[in-house]
Amino acid sequence: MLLEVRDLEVTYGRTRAVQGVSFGVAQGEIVTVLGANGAGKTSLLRALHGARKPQGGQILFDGEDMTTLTPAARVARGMALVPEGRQIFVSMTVEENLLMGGYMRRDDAVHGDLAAIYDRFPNLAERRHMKATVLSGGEQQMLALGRALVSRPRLIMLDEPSLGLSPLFVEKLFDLIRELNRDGISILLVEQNTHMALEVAARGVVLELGREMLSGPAAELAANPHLAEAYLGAA
Amino acid sequence: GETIKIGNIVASSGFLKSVGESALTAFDIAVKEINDAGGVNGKPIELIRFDSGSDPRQASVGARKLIQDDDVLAILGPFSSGEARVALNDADRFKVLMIPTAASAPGLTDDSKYGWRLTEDESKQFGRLLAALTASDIPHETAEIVYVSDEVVANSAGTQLYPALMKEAGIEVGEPIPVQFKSFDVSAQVATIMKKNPDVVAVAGLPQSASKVIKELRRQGYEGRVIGSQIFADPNIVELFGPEGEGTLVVAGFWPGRTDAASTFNTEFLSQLEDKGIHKLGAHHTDAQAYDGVYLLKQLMEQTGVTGDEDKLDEERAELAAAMEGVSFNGIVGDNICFVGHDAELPGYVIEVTGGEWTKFAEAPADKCD
Amino acid sequence: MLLVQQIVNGLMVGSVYVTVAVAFTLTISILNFLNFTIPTLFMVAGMVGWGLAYFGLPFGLSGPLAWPLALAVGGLASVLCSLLVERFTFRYMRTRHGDSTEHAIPLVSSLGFLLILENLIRIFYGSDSQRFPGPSSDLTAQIGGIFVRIPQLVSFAIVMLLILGLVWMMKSTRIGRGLRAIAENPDAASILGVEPNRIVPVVFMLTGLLCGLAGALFAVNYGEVSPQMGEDIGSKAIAGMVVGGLGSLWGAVAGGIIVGLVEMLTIHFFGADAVQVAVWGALLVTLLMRPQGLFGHNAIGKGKL
Amino acid sequence: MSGYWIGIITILAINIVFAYGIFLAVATGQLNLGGAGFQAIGAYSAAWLSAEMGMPLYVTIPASILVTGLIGFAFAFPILRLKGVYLVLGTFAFAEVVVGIIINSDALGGAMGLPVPDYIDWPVPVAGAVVAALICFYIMSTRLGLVVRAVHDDDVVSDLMGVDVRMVRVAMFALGAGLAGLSGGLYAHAYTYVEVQTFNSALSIYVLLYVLLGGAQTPWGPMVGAAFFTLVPELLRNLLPQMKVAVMSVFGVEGAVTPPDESWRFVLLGVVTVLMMVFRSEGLVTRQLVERLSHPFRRRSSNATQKEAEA
Amino acid sequence: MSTVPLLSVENLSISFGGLKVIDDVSFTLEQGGRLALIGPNGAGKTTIFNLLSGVYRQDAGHVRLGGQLIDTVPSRQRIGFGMARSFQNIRLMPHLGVVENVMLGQHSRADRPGGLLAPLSFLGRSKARAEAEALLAEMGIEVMPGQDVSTLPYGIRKKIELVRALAARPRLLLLDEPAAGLNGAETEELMAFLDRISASGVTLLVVEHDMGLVRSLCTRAVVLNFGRKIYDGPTAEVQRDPLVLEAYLGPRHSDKSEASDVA
Ligand SMILES: Nc1ncnc2c1ncn2[C@@H]1O[C@H](COP(=O)(O)OP(=O)(O)OP(=O)(O)O)[C@@H](O)[C@H]1O
Ligand SMILES: Nc1ncnc2c1ncn2[C@@H]1O[C@H](COP(=O)(O)OP(=O)(O)OP(=O)(O)O)[C@@H](O)[C@H]1O
Ligand SMILES: [Mg+2]
Ligand SMILES: [Mg+2]
Repeated sequence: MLLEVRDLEVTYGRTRAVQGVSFGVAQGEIVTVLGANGAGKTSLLRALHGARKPQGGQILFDGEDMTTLTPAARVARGMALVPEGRQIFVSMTVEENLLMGGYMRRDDAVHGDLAAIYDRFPNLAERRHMKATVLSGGEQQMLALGRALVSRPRLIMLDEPSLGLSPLFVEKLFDLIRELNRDGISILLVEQNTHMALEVAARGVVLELGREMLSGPAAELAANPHLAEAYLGAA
Repeated sequence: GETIKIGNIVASSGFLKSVGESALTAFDIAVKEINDAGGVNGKPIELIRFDSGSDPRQASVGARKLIQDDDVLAILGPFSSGEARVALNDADRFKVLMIPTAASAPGLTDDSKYGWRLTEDESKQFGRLLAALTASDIPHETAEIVYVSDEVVANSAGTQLYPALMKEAGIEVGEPIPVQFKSFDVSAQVATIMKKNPDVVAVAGLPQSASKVIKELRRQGYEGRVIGSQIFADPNIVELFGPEGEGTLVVAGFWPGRTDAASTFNTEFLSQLEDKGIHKLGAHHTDAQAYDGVYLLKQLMEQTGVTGDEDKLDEERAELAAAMEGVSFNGIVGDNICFVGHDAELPGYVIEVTGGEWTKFAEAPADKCD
Repeated sequence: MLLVQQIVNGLMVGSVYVTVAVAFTLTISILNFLNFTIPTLFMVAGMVGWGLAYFGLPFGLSGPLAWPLALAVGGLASVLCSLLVERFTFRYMRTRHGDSTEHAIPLVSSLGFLLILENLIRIFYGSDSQRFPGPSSDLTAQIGGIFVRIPQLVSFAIVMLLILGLVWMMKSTRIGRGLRAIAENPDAASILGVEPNRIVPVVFMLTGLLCGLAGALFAVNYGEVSPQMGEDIGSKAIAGMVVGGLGSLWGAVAGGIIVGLVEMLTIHFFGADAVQVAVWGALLVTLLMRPQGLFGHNAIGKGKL
Repeated sequence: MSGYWIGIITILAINIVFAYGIFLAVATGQLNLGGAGFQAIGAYSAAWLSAEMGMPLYVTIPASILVTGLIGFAFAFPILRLKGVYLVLGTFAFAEVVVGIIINSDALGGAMGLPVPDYIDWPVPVAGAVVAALICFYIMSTRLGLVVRAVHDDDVVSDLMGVDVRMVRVAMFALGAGLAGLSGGLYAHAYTYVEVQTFNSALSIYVLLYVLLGGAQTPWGPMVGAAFFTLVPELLRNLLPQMKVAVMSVFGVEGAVTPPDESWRFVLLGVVTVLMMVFRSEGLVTRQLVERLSHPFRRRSSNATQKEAEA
Repeated sequence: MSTVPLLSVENLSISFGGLKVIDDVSFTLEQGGRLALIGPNGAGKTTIFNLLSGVYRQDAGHVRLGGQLIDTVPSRQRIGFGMARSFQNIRLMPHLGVVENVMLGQHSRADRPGGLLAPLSFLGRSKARAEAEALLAEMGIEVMPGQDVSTLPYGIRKKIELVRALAARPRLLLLDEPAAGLNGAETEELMAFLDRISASGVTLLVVEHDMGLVRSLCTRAVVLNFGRKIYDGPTAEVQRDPLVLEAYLGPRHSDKSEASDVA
């Protein structure tokens, strides 16, 4: 397992957002985390990335205990997060935002990577010298994605990456996810677009009120009647 | 009560901390001496102290606390004019004698019934200085005045008292030049002075302001005399001004060599401060006046025979305050000290800073009271 | 001639303001934080320097130190205090305010530090002005009948070099980029691996260094220090910073000098009493006509404080 | 009552009024660092009317509010164009200019200050504080209060919600100025002397501090903040000597201990302030705290539902 | 009864720094209608909302609401004309409580004299507060006292924004991606809710990328691409339009049958 989560607990005062969740992401695997609003998905990712200290449990990355490490240490070891709400730097230009993604990198190849990202996101290429604040919602989402890619992660954690993207672009996004995965990058995907998430993922974890409700191969989950009712909406 | 309680408002924190602490030491010396000698009317004196933090509002709080809660017979302090101005109103309202320490703002006690000062008038002291200057062979045809405009005493001295007295003494004097208390660079003011290059520059301001002016004057090559009255007459200026202060003339209200008692006090005072880690070159006249303030109270208390009993508090307070009328007092600052209005008539000592020493240049006896 | 001297005087005073103004600009433009401890840090350098030159190290560890050494240690004290301020103001703001922009918090804490430092200095060194035992020779040069202060020229030159270094650092180094990211969005910055706890202290160290330098040069220049010495300089430096514009270090340089000139020329023409109205009035007018200051960037300093 | 507490309560009451004056501006997101200027205007209006015109209290006190409020209103229009740090420094500059003008005006006594004939004892400042508090509590409980807080958070959205952002800001700034003026009027009469040195920049900073430390989200904040800064040094006045004795005895020193340096009170005040900010960075009183305290019942019920859900 | 459309947008254009973001766009929306405004990312949908609500001022063209020209009406007064909106990047007031955020939405209706100074909450009971709480309850949002809105889950915040806009009792409701961050089931709930709103007479203009919602909620769609209108017609046919398919929906939508698409 590249990433292993054991009995993770995240609480905010009295609110217990994540309660004893355990799962793993293997090298080169896509795992999706599903759940209703407030299920604790974002809280889980924040804890995995180190933005929030977990109150209990253990996080192993590549066999190493990450639980007490800083986010910087995790980025250095190859974890990247596309956070909820994009969190881009609105007063910086698009290009500066992308460069910030390579903050932890010591090599000089960053500019080459930028070119690849501009190829993939033409909207960004056109606006590379504009302040990020004027970008449209979807463009900002692309920027957040691109920024995470610049750090050349081994594991990328996506918090609702399809949010605000047009259907065509959502397709592209999932293509991208597959492609990244083919390159050997592991992916932990939090999505509300349950269908597509289960389509692309190998395995899934379903959270409910912070607890692990279901987990298993994606195909099994997609066939689960309870899940269909709770998350997929009537067809 | 077991003791006779006297209130004491001091500034032992805030920007007046250092000067306030000197005064506090002087008070303590006097009280200890009196108590060691058997106290007053058979009882020891107890100083009840309140720190005003150099804040007028706190001085008022202190006055009320001492008067209403601690049942003191009279109050020594507060320290500065700003504090005294507010606290004197409380003294008057509650009809308790109050003797501020270093508050020398003109007219401070004019409307006060219960406030009395052991402080000499700035204009009188400056007049004495001018007299000594005229009598000497120091050139003094022309003069310029620099004053600190946002400081009450310095402002009135610089804009009113000094020009009038200098004109009277036949000195040609230019328009007074203001500096601000907090400003650290006075090169612009000094540059205008240097243009006129007067024989004498009179400075009205506290030591730190005077020091800036003097240093800048010397830096720009001024060679005449710097004079000032008692506002910055602190023995420590010898050190603060350094070599640039050479030849400065000031007027102090206290001369340690005047009597044995005065010099004993000065020595004791310095050694006690040294123990507290405060380095002083000599007692400031306000320190001596603080010391004398305690003895003045002692004299009044003996004269009226107060007991410090709680049930006689009001009448004893009234007696004490009434006894100030027409009082005559011998202390370390002078003998047969009397009051005109509510301010004392004190002698003046013109001091010259020469060879890094605080030396007596001339002296003038206290004026007579009518 | 007199007017020329006054202009030179203005430039000289201005150069004192410049150093402190640059310190203010640094924290406000990078961290959006109006650091009220700056004047106090300046004072700490001067007073500690004096204390060491006069008394020596505390607890009788040494006799009086030579003044250059004393000043160096004074400057160091100011750097240490600045780091302490960072430890308890900015650091907590970040950890407890991950996603909000309440920049008022460090403002309050920095005032707490002002109280602490000022009163500690009073406790140990008293509240009086003190003569600083500077170099024995006169440090004033006369160039064509105009008095020029050598230490101020030196300090101005040093500050210019420092600013060049700062500008380079902000533009071209990783620290510079990390700082900008933290200033804008500490959450996002830390997601990308920026470590505020490591690089924000750099700003505070520089601030302390600038204040220490300014305090030391002030002591040499004017031969006098006091626990109140930071007050006037602090507010005038703020005025200079605003006139110059918050985003720009060069703006702070220009602003500091402008304030010095306005001050000295006002004294020359109208007297010292008019200075307060002139300097702050000029500032108000500048703000109302050009709300971003002379050289300021539009965006900086407008965030919620 | 104890004279000491009367004195302290007078100071506290004036500080509270003052803090509310600044609070109203801060509540709309405008940090007003010109408090000393407004208090000075109020104090000098009252002092001048009382000393030079012989006006009675019931004229001078309202006048101090009115004059300051009007000046605040006039000043608000240009100054509220500024944002963030620029606004803070603009108001700071305003206070400096006000003080600079006063010190240069002979009619107001210049550096000498003005004596004030009429004395008021503690009940008046306390009444002033109560009135100021009631006004602020009332405003903050109305739709206007809601709007004020909305403007603080996001002016663009507030505008789209139909809020006249500029009007709200100007009104609160002017009303706040009026309250700061009232605090000045009370000051003038309670201490029967005004001198311009009192109204220095440190005062502006401190009063803003009262509001920020107390918390600017609810009208409890200024009161708590002012009380904190007024009472903590007083508490330490008595506590500090005892603390020193305790510390000394730990080190084995017996007998009489010289009283500690009074400046330690302010050092400790600073330390407590810093610690407060470490632990309660939005201010001592937050909206959440007030809401939780005022709905203890609801909290329990929601806890219960959560437990049910967990079960 | 009137034949005047509720909203009519006429030849609207705006550019930023030489970039034409909205280019001569016109469309109308009749009273009670449900119009979807869709298009690829950066097409200019949010910009249209900003123009309608007055955040931006157009370079050319006109906007009429109920036949009345509102071009010169300041943004603040537009809500009074019956137009309320939500935001794509959630903009709730972080220091207001959940209920208070909704009460802010009622602000434009508080027109009775002294309304601004009427107490909102006396011992927690008041009409405005009760109404806001009822609206929230209708959306199934439970309020905990002292809960910080910024700590709420994304989906809940999105809903609160919708409720805030509704609290203004608008005639025209502009929703910018209301279903973003909601899963399938939640989106269905939202649709049902919007259905009810629409049935009560509110006109809907919805920007949304969830084609399921677009097709079952809206009857008509306007599609933008690069600031230009490329389609205006029934939603049922939008995915047969080759231009739209190419620019917006992608091949998947044309391949699949309608049934699986709704999910
Ligand atoms: N900073 C915080 N303080 C207090 N409670 C919080 C905080 N952040 C999240 N919560 C609570 O934790 C729970 C889980 O929230 P979380 O944001 O992780 O949900 P989510 O699954 O990501 O939902 P969504 O799909 O809507 O984004 C919620 O009840 C939320 O209110
Ligand atoms: N103020 C501005 N200055 C410059 N460009 C702007 C500005 N506002 C918007 N734009 C540009 O206009 C284009 C349209 O933006 P808009 O937000 O309207 O897109 P959108 O259709 O809402 O897209 P999305 O679906 O991604 O939210 C974007 O490319 C954006 O970069
Ligand atoms: Mg989430
Ligand atoms: Mg958009």
